[in-house]
Amino acid sequence: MFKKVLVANRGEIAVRIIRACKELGVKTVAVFSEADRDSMPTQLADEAVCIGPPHPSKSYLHIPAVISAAEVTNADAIHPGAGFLAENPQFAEICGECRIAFIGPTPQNIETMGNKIAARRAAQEAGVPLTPSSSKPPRWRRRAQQEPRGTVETEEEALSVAREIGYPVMIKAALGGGGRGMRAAHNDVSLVNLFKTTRAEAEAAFGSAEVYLEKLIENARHIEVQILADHYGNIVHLGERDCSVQRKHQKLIEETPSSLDAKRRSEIGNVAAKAAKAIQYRSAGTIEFLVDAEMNYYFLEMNTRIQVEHTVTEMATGLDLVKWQMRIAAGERLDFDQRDVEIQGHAIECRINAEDPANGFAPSPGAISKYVPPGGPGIRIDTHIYAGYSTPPFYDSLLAKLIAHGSDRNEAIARMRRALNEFVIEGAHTTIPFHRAVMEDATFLAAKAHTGFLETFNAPMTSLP
Amino acid sequence: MFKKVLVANRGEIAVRIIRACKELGVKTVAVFSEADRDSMPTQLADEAVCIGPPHPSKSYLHIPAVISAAEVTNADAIHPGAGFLAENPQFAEICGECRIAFIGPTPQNIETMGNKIAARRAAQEAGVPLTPSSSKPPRWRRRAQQEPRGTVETEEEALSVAREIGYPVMIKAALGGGGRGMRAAHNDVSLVNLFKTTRAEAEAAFGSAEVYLEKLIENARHIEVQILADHYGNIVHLGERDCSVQRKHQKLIEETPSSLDAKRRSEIGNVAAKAAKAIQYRSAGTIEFLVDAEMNYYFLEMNTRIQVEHTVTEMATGLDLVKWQMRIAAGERLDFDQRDVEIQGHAIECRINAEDPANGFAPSPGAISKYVPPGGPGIRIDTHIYAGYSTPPFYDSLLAKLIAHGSDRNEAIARMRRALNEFVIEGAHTTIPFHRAVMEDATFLAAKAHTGFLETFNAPMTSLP
Amino acid sequence: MRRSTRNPINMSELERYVEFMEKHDLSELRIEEGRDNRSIVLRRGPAEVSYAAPAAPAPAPSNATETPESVAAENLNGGDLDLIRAQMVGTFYRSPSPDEPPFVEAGDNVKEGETLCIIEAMKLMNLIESDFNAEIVEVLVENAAPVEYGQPLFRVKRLS
Amino acid sequence: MRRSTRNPINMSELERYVEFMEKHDLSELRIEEGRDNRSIVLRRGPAEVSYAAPAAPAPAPSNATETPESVAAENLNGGDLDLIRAQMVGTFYRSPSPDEPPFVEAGDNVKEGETLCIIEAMKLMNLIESDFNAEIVEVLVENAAPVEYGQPLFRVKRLS
Repeated sequence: MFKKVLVANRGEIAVRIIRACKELGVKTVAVFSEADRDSMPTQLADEAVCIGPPHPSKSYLHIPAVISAAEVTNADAIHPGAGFLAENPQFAEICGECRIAFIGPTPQNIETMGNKIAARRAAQEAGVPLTPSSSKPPRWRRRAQQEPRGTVETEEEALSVAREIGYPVMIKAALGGGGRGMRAAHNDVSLVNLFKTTRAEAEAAFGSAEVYLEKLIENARHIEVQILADHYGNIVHLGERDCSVQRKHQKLIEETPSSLDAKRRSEIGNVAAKAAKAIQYRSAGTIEFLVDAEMNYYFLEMNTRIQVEHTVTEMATGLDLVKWQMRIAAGERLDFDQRDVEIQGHAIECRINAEDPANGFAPSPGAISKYVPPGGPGIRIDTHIYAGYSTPPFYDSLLAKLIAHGSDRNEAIARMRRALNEFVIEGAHTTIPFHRAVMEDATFLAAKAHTGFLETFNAPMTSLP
Repeated sequence: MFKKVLVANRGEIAVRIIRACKELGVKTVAVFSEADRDSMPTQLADEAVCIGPPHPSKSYLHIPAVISAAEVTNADAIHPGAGFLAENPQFAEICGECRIAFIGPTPQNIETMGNKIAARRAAQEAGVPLTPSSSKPPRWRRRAQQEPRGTVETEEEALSVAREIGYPVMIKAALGGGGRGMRAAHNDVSLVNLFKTTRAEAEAAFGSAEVYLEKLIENARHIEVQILADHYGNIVHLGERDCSVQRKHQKLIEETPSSLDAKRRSEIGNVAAKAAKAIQYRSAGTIEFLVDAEMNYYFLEMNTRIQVEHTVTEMATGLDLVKWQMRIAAGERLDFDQRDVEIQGHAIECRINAEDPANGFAPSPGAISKYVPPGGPGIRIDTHIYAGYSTPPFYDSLLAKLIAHGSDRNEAIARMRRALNEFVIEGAHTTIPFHRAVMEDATFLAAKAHTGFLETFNAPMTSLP
Repeated sequence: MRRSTRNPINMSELERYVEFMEKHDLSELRIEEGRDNRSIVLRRGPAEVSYAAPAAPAPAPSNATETPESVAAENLNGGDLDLIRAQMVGTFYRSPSPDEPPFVEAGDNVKEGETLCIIEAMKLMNLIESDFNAEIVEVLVENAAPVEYGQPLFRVKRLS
Repeated sequence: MRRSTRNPINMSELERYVEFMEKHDLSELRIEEGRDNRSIVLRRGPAEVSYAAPAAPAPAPSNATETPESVAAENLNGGDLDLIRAQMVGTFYRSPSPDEPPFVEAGDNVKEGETLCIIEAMKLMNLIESDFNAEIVEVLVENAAPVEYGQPLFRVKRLS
């Protein structure tokens, strides 16, 4: 095992990683921007190094600062957390060159899955069902007399693909991800309009104008499979999470298991493991699928990092995924196999963000004046906030993850409901009233929410306590 | 299920019960003394009724006030929690007469197990091993030519019994319990000295001078079995807890499972279930044993209520014991049997008391100025405190229960250690530094602590952070 | 009320406590005497201690609007008017039976020992009497309403 | 240091910010300008914001005793002396190589553009130069010690 891990992140995920290190007896180094000097990870870690000013590009995203901090503190490994440098293949590469272990997949894993077209091709080769798209067009391929490049470069090409795979279609940036760089077109006119815009945005945001077209699966659920793979070809899938409650492609509620039946659950798990194995994946990772009303599933993308919602899988399997990331990176073998994996009960996570749900989820940074977390059976909280903490305006709005586990979905929901009612955060607007409302919603309670759920969700959040 | 439950208790156990009620959709009534007007249970419950001044005898122990509060609020059940009226058979009886369900065992169950001599007799009849004692003397019985009464009334009788069963012996009040009303005698002289004192104390504290003698099992572990029994003769045991880390017979750390081997575990569980069945026990209950160095176990007593440490069993079994108490009291059947009970991993509880471990565990009531609880995987906290809460001096010193669950004992200890290091409570001295020290102690880490452990435990608690 | 003030609180005694608190800058002082069955709570400072409010619970089952500060220290308010509070949890009745008139109405003068109301607790009808001569200024609780310990029942003016 | 103060902070500008804060009763003002690569943080009020201290962590890997308040606003202190701070994380070297004398010693006068020290980061030796004429009053970091972003390196007196 490593002697000292540098945590190249902030907020609750940094706290989560420090906890895993402490439980393994590994020393920790927190790096922080000037805006996070007094943050919880900075205080919990054994050492803390200021790496730059508040703007992420000069601190948490600034590779030389992070690497130098590891060097001056003699850290022998870096955990990138989620976000910032977690899915940056250059960073993983540089860590390797500097002989610092990167706690995550290989640079090649990240590279392959970071390019959406390459990722789709890899998934396709592993036999994972894909949505009809410009990288796998049903008939256009034969007509074109050439290997499809996947990317679509002209309006004419785009129109041709869209007519083949059928509207509505998504125009997606090849290097996009996390819900950014994508537009839906419902007919020729909107396709022509959005095609240029999306390319321009992709160029600006991701440094490449490459886009591809994909059939939009309407009323789809977002279901993803957690994978854990070591250096020795051992790979397990740890059940699937339903993350369909999203707002503008940002997940708000995640749960495990999903409402897939046992046969589909096993099938999708095996398919995901096979895909990860095909690219010789190692570490924790997640393969995301869109699942239509008939429970057909289509590859969406792979996240080559620990995810915010890994917590629900931990609650249901009893496994500590962050510790396993570390063990795998340190060269240890998985000491269990697929038959040992048991999903116990049901777990739900609500993301408590500093956003005002009664006001279009507007960001609400500021000082937390009062903080009384819920507790008792089946409740887990991952947070970096406390009474007196001031949320800096430079970073994401996640304040806390509230996870409820129960013997079945009903008990998990009942626990989540009572925990949300106990939870007191004052000084900032939060998504707590939103979650309270969802926990009473008939569609959610019936486990029928799809990714369009929030577009029609209209609970009177302002009138809630 | 009940419509409205009155919670006849205070502090964390009242919060625990309110949480169970909320998860079952049952309305709650908190009762409170004037010292607890602003307490967390009072704020969480649907209704709250002041039942008297701070002194427990005029509020939480005052049966007419509690019953009247149930009547004026139309509560159809009362949960007594732990302590106060929980093991008062008259109170359970009066609830029945007032047609209010008592969420606990029958008055007869409480009565039988409340009298230690009657309890020993019941246990003996069910085949539970007993320590040699005045209620089960090995040879004296034959000589005495009469059924032993169990109680010892004269010095001569005491000396005779003590010589038969062998020193050291415990002199115990028949109506004592919870660690009170007991003295150890190591020879004839100390026996004669302590005999009168203990009788006088028993008379003063429990209203009866009845005492009995029992062989003192030295270096014993305190191991107890959790039982759940319904009205229909279904009974399960839910594993055993080791509660050997005690100070003056007050438990400070509890864990499950104990270090019993699988055979002994199953045996002690079956014996406990058989004893509970013999007295037609119903509800949650605990049979406590002393276990000697050779893992022989002897009946100690039965607690006819939910216990503080029920939480570790909940963590390891995934069952909600308080909800099961309610379901059983409402006439529901256990919907699982012994084969379904699975002990998963290991759970440890540390009692965080408002006491100063560096100063003889002196009580330390006062206002909590800062409160930052730990969180993350495997951590559960049951508490009624928050920043700004003022601990009244009238009641027990329990501030919070910190429970850590892991895949094995080592992981549970590692989690407990890091959680104790995260935990910030300012404004009162607490047992946190004590627990930090125990979690580093070689004897505890080797799972070799017996009930005398703390007598020789001498960690430098003051020097800890 | 006769039930509680066997050893009535002396104003000069309270003065001494307040002096003591001021001297030591105490924000709260509580005295609980089992022997005399009395309790005193004094608080200083700009406002109530601020507590967390984990939820918005329903209020106590009462229609009174005032929060009792200390049950036995009934004349702490210092003003002209005193409060007579419930010394037990139960159901408040203004008259001996439904078809009889109330024991007292606002405006009535009562003598020490005169019955003011009944509180029913565990099927027992407890007659509540006045400890002093008083004019009833206001009846604060509806007939047949539940009352909690310490809840104000009557606003009265003490008569010598 | 040349690396950061391309657009040095002007005292009258700071005066304006403080006036603005006073006018609107702000307790904190942060300005972050990507273009000029500078940031300003101003706080008003009796003391630092009070934070929870979940543990007693080891201090940052540094032997400096002062906590930087804002890296670019080096002359905020207002007194005679200024601090020159590290603009990057790395290892601080006082001389170009182990067997050569330090670039500067306390008491030395340096000219704008003169090298003060080296900070090694990712195997690169970054020469750190002075942005102004100054007298070195104190060298705050030991040779070969790690420094974090914003850590004071030299206490200097600005010379015109």
